[in-house]
Amino acid sequence: MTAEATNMPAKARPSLYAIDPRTKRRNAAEKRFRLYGVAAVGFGLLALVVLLSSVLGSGLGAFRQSVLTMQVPLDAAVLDKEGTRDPAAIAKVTTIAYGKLLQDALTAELTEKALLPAGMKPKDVGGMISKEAPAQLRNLVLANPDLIGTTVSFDALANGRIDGFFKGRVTMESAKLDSNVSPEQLELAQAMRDAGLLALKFNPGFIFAPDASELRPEAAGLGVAILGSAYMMLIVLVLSLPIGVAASIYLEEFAPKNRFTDLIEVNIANLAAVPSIVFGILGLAAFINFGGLPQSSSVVGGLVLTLMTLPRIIIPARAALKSVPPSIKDAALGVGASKTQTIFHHVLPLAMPGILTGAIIGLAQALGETAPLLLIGMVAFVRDYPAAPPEGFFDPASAIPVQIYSWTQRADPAFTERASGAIIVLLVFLLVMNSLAVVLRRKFERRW
Amino acid sequence: RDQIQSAGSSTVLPYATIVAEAFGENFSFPTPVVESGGSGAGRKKLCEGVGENTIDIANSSSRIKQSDIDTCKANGVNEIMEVRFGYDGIVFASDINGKEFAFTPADIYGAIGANVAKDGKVVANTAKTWADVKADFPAQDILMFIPGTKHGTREVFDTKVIEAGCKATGAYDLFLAAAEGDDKAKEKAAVAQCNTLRTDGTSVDIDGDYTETLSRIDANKNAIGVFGLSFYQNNTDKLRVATMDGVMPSVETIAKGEYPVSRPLYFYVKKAHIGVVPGLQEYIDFFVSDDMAGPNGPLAAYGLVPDPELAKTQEMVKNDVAMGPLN
Amino acid sequence: MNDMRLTERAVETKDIKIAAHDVQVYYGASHAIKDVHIDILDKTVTAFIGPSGCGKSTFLRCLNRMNDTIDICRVEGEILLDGEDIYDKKVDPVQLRARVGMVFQKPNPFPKSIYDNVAYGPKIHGLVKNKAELDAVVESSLRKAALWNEVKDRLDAPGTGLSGGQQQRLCIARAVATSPEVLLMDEPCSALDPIATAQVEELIDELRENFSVVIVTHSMQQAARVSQRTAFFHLGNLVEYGETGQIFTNPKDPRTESYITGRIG
Amino acid sequence: MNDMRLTERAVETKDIKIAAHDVQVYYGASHAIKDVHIDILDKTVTAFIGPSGCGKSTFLRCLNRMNDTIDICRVEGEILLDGEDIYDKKVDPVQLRARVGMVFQKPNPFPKSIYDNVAYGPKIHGLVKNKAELDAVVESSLRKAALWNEVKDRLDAPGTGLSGGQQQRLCIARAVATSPEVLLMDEPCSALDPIATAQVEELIDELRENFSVVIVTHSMQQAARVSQRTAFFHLGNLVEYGETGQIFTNPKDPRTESYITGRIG
Amino acid sequence: MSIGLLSLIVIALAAAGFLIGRQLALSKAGGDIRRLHSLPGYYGQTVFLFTAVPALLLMLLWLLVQPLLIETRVTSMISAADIPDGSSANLVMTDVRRVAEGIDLILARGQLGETDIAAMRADLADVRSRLAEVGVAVGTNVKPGVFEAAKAYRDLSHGGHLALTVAVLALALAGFGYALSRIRPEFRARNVSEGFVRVLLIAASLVAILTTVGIVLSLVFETIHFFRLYPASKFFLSTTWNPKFGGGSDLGIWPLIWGTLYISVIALVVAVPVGIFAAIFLAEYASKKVRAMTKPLLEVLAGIPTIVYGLFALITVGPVLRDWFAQPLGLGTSSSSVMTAGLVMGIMLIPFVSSLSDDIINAVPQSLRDGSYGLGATQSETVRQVILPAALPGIVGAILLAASRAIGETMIVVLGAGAAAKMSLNPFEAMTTVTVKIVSQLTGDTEFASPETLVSFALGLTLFVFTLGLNILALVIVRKYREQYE
Ligand SMILES: Nc1ncnc2c1ncn2[C@@H]1O[C@H](COP(=O)(O)OP(=O)(O)OP(=O)(O)O)[C@@H](O)[C@H]1O
Ligand SMILES: Nc1ncnc2c1ncn2[C@@H]1O[C@H](COP(=O)(O)OP(=O)(O)OP(=O)(O)O)[C@@H](O)[C@H]1O
Ligand SMILES: [Mg+2]
Ligand SMILES: [Mg+2]
Repeated sequence: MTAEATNMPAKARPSLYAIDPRTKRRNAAEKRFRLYGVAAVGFGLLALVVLLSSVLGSGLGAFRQSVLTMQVPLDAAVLDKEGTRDPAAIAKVTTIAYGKLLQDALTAELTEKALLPAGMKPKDVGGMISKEAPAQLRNLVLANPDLIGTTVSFDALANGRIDGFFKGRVTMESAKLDSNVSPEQLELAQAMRDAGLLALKFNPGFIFAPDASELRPEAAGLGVAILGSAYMMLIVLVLSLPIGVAASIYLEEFAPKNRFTDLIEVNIANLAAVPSIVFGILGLAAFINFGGLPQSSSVVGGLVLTLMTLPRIIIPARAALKSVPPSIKDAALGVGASKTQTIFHHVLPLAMPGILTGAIIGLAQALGETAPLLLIGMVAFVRDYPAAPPEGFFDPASAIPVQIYSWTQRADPAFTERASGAIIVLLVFLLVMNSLAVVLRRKFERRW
Repeated sequence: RDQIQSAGSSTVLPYATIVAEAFGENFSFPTPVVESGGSGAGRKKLCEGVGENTIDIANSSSRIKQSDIDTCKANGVNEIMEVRFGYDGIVFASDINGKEFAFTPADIYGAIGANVAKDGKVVANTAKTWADVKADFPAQDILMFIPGTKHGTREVFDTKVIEAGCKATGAYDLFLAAAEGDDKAKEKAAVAQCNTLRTDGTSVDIDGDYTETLSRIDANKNAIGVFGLSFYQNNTDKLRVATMDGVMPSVETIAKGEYPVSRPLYFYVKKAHIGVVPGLQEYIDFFVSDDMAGPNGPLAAYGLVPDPELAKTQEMVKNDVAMGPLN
Repeated sequence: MNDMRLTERAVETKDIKIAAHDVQVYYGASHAIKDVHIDILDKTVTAFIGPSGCGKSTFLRCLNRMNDTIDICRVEGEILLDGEDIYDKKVDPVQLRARVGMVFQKPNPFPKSIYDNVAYGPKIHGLVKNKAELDAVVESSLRKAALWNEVKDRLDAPGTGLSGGQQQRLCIARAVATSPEVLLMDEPCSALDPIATAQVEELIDELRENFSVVIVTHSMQQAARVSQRTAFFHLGNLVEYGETGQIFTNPKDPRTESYITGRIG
Repeated sequence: MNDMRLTERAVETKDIKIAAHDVQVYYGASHAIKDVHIDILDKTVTAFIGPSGCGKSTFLRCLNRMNDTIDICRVEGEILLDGEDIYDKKVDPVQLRARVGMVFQKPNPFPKSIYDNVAYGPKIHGLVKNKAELDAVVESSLRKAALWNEVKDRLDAPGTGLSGGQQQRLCIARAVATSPEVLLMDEPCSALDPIATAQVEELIDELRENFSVVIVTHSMQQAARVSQRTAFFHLGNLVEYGETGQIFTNPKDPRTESYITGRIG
Repeated sequence: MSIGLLSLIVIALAAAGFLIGRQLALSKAGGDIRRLHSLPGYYGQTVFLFTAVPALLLMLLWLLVQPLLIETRVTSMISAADIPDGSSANLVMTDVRRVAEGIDLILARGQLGETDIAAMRADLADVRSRLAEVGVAVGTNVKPGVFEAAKAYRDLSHGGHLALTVAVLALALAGFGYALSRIRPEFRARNVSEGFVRVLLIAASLVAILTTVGIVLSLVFETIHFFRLYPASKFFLSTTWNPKFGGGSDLGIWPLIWGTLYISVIALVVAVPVGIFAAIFLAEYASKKVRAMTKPLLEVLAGIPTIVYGLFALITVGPVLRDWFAQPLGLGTSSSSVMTAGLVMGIMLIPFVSSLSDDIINAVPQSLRDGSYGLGATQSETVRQVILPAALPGIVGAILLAASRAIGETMIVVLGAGAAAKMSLNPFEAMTTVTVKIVSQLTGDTEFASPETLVSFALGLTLFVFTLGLNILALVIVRKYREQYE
């Protein structure tokens, strides 16, 4: 034994201040390693900044909209020919007639203010007003038939191209080539803006209004989609988190380790790799055709997304449960806690950060998912708001990602801006959803 | 269920939404729900059966197929109404700053057909630039974004452009001569040969939609893309359209039948649901009314080529005439 | 050393609290405990001694079925607590562990406050009616474990922030708080200074009045001081078991003798 | 006990290996080490004794800057190793820790094989040229820690599957394998049986020929047996520091005396 | 009583049961908890569970079965004459339900009484307009048969509903009474309630099994259908993927599998190192503040809709890669490529790896770090040699999850990699994945019963089996590694 002591490599005693070459190398490696970490985080953040700035850059415009303010004489001769003020009769007047009314009103007003350029046809003037405006005016009148015969001050959305002009999307040059707008119209719009008849205003309709058709991008909003997404997320959250955590607790803590549980384990891992659209196929077959639930409804969407999210919650939750040191379990079992108590009192709180991370990521994905909704009829044009829950779960609804998806496919470039705006809304939605989880996660985090 | 539900082609989708929106505004019925998801899926959904949780209308950018009708029958959907409400024009366009092109089908085939006729022989297509195809074209690299095979547009592109071009260049006859079997098999083989396109990256299938094609043209300025007329009309400031056989594509030229590449658009109504789903009859009447689908209606304004025989369709819809067997 | 205390103790006849017959423990293929027969008496302190790695902890963990938590561990044979087989299907290990408490070799406080560490057992077993009683239990347990004075001002501090010896005493307090019938202590004083050790030994002596205590220790002196019976393990075998006095003064097995006489600690 | 060994040792004049001046350690607001001055000699075994929670581990951890890893821990004062301030900005704690090794109070083997546990240090410090040398270092380290015989057949088994005492010896072997100049051992024998303890003490004695060893222990006997100098801590203060013989036979401070005389372990 | 109210009553009863059970247990033990087998709360829980669960289960079952029973009863009442041509009994039932609903509404408005309704005859009264008044639209005039059926439907459902209410309440009360009667101090309440929790946990993990069964079932029939139309040998062996609109397609799966693997591998090559390094940085190096900020920020990457990534790939990354790498290297001129899609997908996957691994790394006990630092290891050595191995099982899980996402992604591939199915080694060529083709073939304009559409199902099923194989492989490898250390 003593002989071996002399075998110890006798070392010279270098100064602590002078770092020896090997340590220098190791420190360099350390620095590099750390740098890789910084670079990795930096890369991620950079990507985030690039993506977000492109989204913000093209999407913020959606929250402001050009609005024309005009005086509209509600001509009784047009709106109520018989003069009976019978709602049924008034309802017979279609939006086409209202459109004409608006066009005439604007032309008259512009003529009066001497803004109308010579040679501009009333049709071109009418073309500057959104096609949504007649419907709004009609609803106004139907709600209050007494207005007929009076002149009302009416805020109408401007046509998407006019709006685009003030947001820089449409220019005089592009208007020359554009078959949907003319430079004269743009000049007129500028003149109107100078005269205070037209203004860029915050646009609540973008958040609250329902989708609109291709002809009126300026009126398209996210109201139905936000409700639909909220309903679905409610279902997903309420179902997938408890079920996912319960399943992972069973698999990690209770299940006997045998072939069958191996099967479940592989199976769950595999479910995570199933393309989301296949869950749509499943949803169509199981919930709509077999279960008889209604098409396009948020309940089916929520259920499908729940199934899709489950494995994505179970896998991280299991990893988190596994990482709790056994000594903690021993300690609890040793004072006579039951297994269930041990898990719920000690293991679960310690595993909570990992579980919440899984939930954050799983729900983020569910919130942004479109493909499975394709097959269950939620990728749709829905204009009526779903009712309040629980009945509303069964009404047709859209979802924010669906709205983004369909807006990016539309021909009018104004929808690109709206799609980016919708992405902003989606991200805000996501941040609101996540922030709670993030706060909770920080509360549970500790080292031992 | 109170609202009408329809599903199907994404080409028909914009028209259907425009009508649905107007319908919802002017009638006391709820706004119909219009799903996209493809003509095939739409027709499949239509044929799933009758009842509340099946759809009422399938939008389709191509005519229904016998197999769909069979499925329908098997599931108890015996009567469907076929409604053709207009035409969709298909145009070729490049970036707004790109060169001007005046195509014929033969040029397109000569550019992206896998095998072309050269001096009476079939040779592999090696053209690199458009100048290789036709001398008076600019020497710009050939790059075409064509609709993917999932799209109905591709069918039209294949028959009206590629096959036409194949025949025009004489390649078809050479293929036919080289093919074996009886006449029918020969023809089939020749057509298949015509439809075989280059895979070296000169022709790129687009499985997405026209916005994707537009973005790709944005990223590849010297590419030529295939678009729907309505899409082009909304983006005239970004795209420079090419003529085909010397004709400029427009609603008028297509309606007159001068511009060769177009296709009819349909929707199919489940007759059993008429009278059951509130507003269904009103909706289809409204859809084909002159206010909507007529030459001055919003659909035409958006780019639909109105059906010259619209009056006939209106009559048919009014009387709920179910479609006969496919011819 | 005051070995005299050995003689003081009258060896009364006591009931058998735990009877182990023919116990075999395997870790996977390795045979860690071989054929152990032992009767642990009620109201008695039993010491397990033996070289490191001989299977003391393993056997101790059998007595309250803590080995159930190790996947690869397999226990054979019969262990009776008050005449009832603890490995019987009908037995609820939870109830068993409430009756047979344990202090582990490595201190393992919960990552919670000191108070919550001690209060946990009484809470889940419903030993207290209200907060005041709980406070009292926590205080008395911490006092018994000789930790009260050091932590009374920081009961809300995390148990993991204590020094090694403090953690060990915290774990003792935690085990004592549930007042088990049998207390298994795996080297409870290994990180304790002599004074704290004396206090814990005092506690053990006190517990003996009502309960059984099984203590694993490497200190022969400690075994001699606190235990009435001693079991000597060697390579997984129970070599010798008997009156502490007899084991230390007159061992029957040569292995015991050589272990005892090599005594140093 | 063979306290005679105390007298055997001639107290030579030795270099100061570590000099600590005015060291203060705070955990958040609590003042754990107060004003400690101590000179630790080269080629000497220094024992730290004192009641549990008095700050022995804390001070020990200052000596190789292990306290850096505890967020709330703050160290003030000056600690010189061979005359160089280890808390200097220029000092790389990594290099420091390679020279000042440590065995922790709670055995903490890596979740790796036994072999890899021991080979870890030599590998990262590049102390060996090839596998054969590494094998030799691993074997000799395990032998020194008196673990070789028990584990030689299962060097590939995970270190976490060992018994408590085996884990402790594994950690000792791991620390020895890097052959540090100063070895800090926090209760290295707490979970060891007397024979293993003797072997570790022998190892310490052997190490003393070339290096310094600082050992925290609760066993007065052990301190007396292995150390040449002893420091007594109390409530964060270094109460007394001197020749081991003097401290045990003739303590100057009444606190030391009362601690020593209350000796039991 | 509405279903909601009924469930509320049951739950309220159960809640009361909880309190009473608790109290009862306490009082039976003479107020001394120590004499109880379990904590008093557990006794309360058993009462709660026995009251609520059977009753609610019965209600659920009843609600599922009752409509079926009533439907068959009422359907049998509808004569063939009431079913219009081309319609079906199913559709008529829709009308029946709507009319029944309308009758309820009319009654609710108090316009008519029950007796009026019973006396009302569809052929006499204008039922349609009456219904329209209460806002129920019916497509055509209501036929007498339908109206009678509707009345019967109403009666039956009301009767059924009443019976349901009675049965559910009775069961709840019975459970309530039974559970209370069982309360004795020695009653093992905790075991009962924990057993129940265990059943819940098992049920939760069975959801995953059921999902799989559902997926396989929903794919398998159409897949068989597909193989009837298209030879399986060509599907599995051919190396060309070239669907045609009018039939005569080549549908070999290999180019798609190749593309899937290639793109996924590139995505993982980006995401795994970046993710793991980010995780290490966050867990080991970053200050608390930085970590608290950065981690959620990175997680936003997982929440950005994939269409944004797709456009980013198409408009920004694709051209850059083409102009700076592909063209100078002579590797092609395509702006959409495997590389583009893989790179951008990798970015999306970063948080999958980083956040999940960060949690696992953070859970590695501090004592292991101390052990390593104490030996003079640098932080990076500690991380690489001690912490990563200890955290490995969790990290592998995170990577598998990321890989799964990569395989299942659509939008980024469509826009980034194009739609061309090719088998090439050149990473700067356009390729595509199985998932993309599933989506595009399924949502195309081709007829549904054609192989071109049905191939989606075969692709889905094949991919399912394929990933199953990969997962089993991963499990085996992980097990092998883990055996060494556990
Ligand atoms: N991480 C920590 N956070 C807060 N306080 C701590 C921490 N570690 C130790 N302390 C406190 O500092 C004091 C000194 O602890 P230290 O671990 O140095 O004691 P010790 O002398 O080693 O005791 P023992 O012999 O029990 O191991 C104790 O009061 C302890 O509670
Ligand atoms: N979890 C385990 N897996 C495999 N082998 C184990 C495990 N725990 C202990 N062993 C082995 O079983 C034997 C007995 O271990 P045990 O922990 O019972 O020893 P001990 O007598 O308590 O020793 P010590 O005094 O060192 O704590 C040892 O050889 C040990 O290596
Ligand atoms: Mg032990
Ligand atoms: Mg200590």
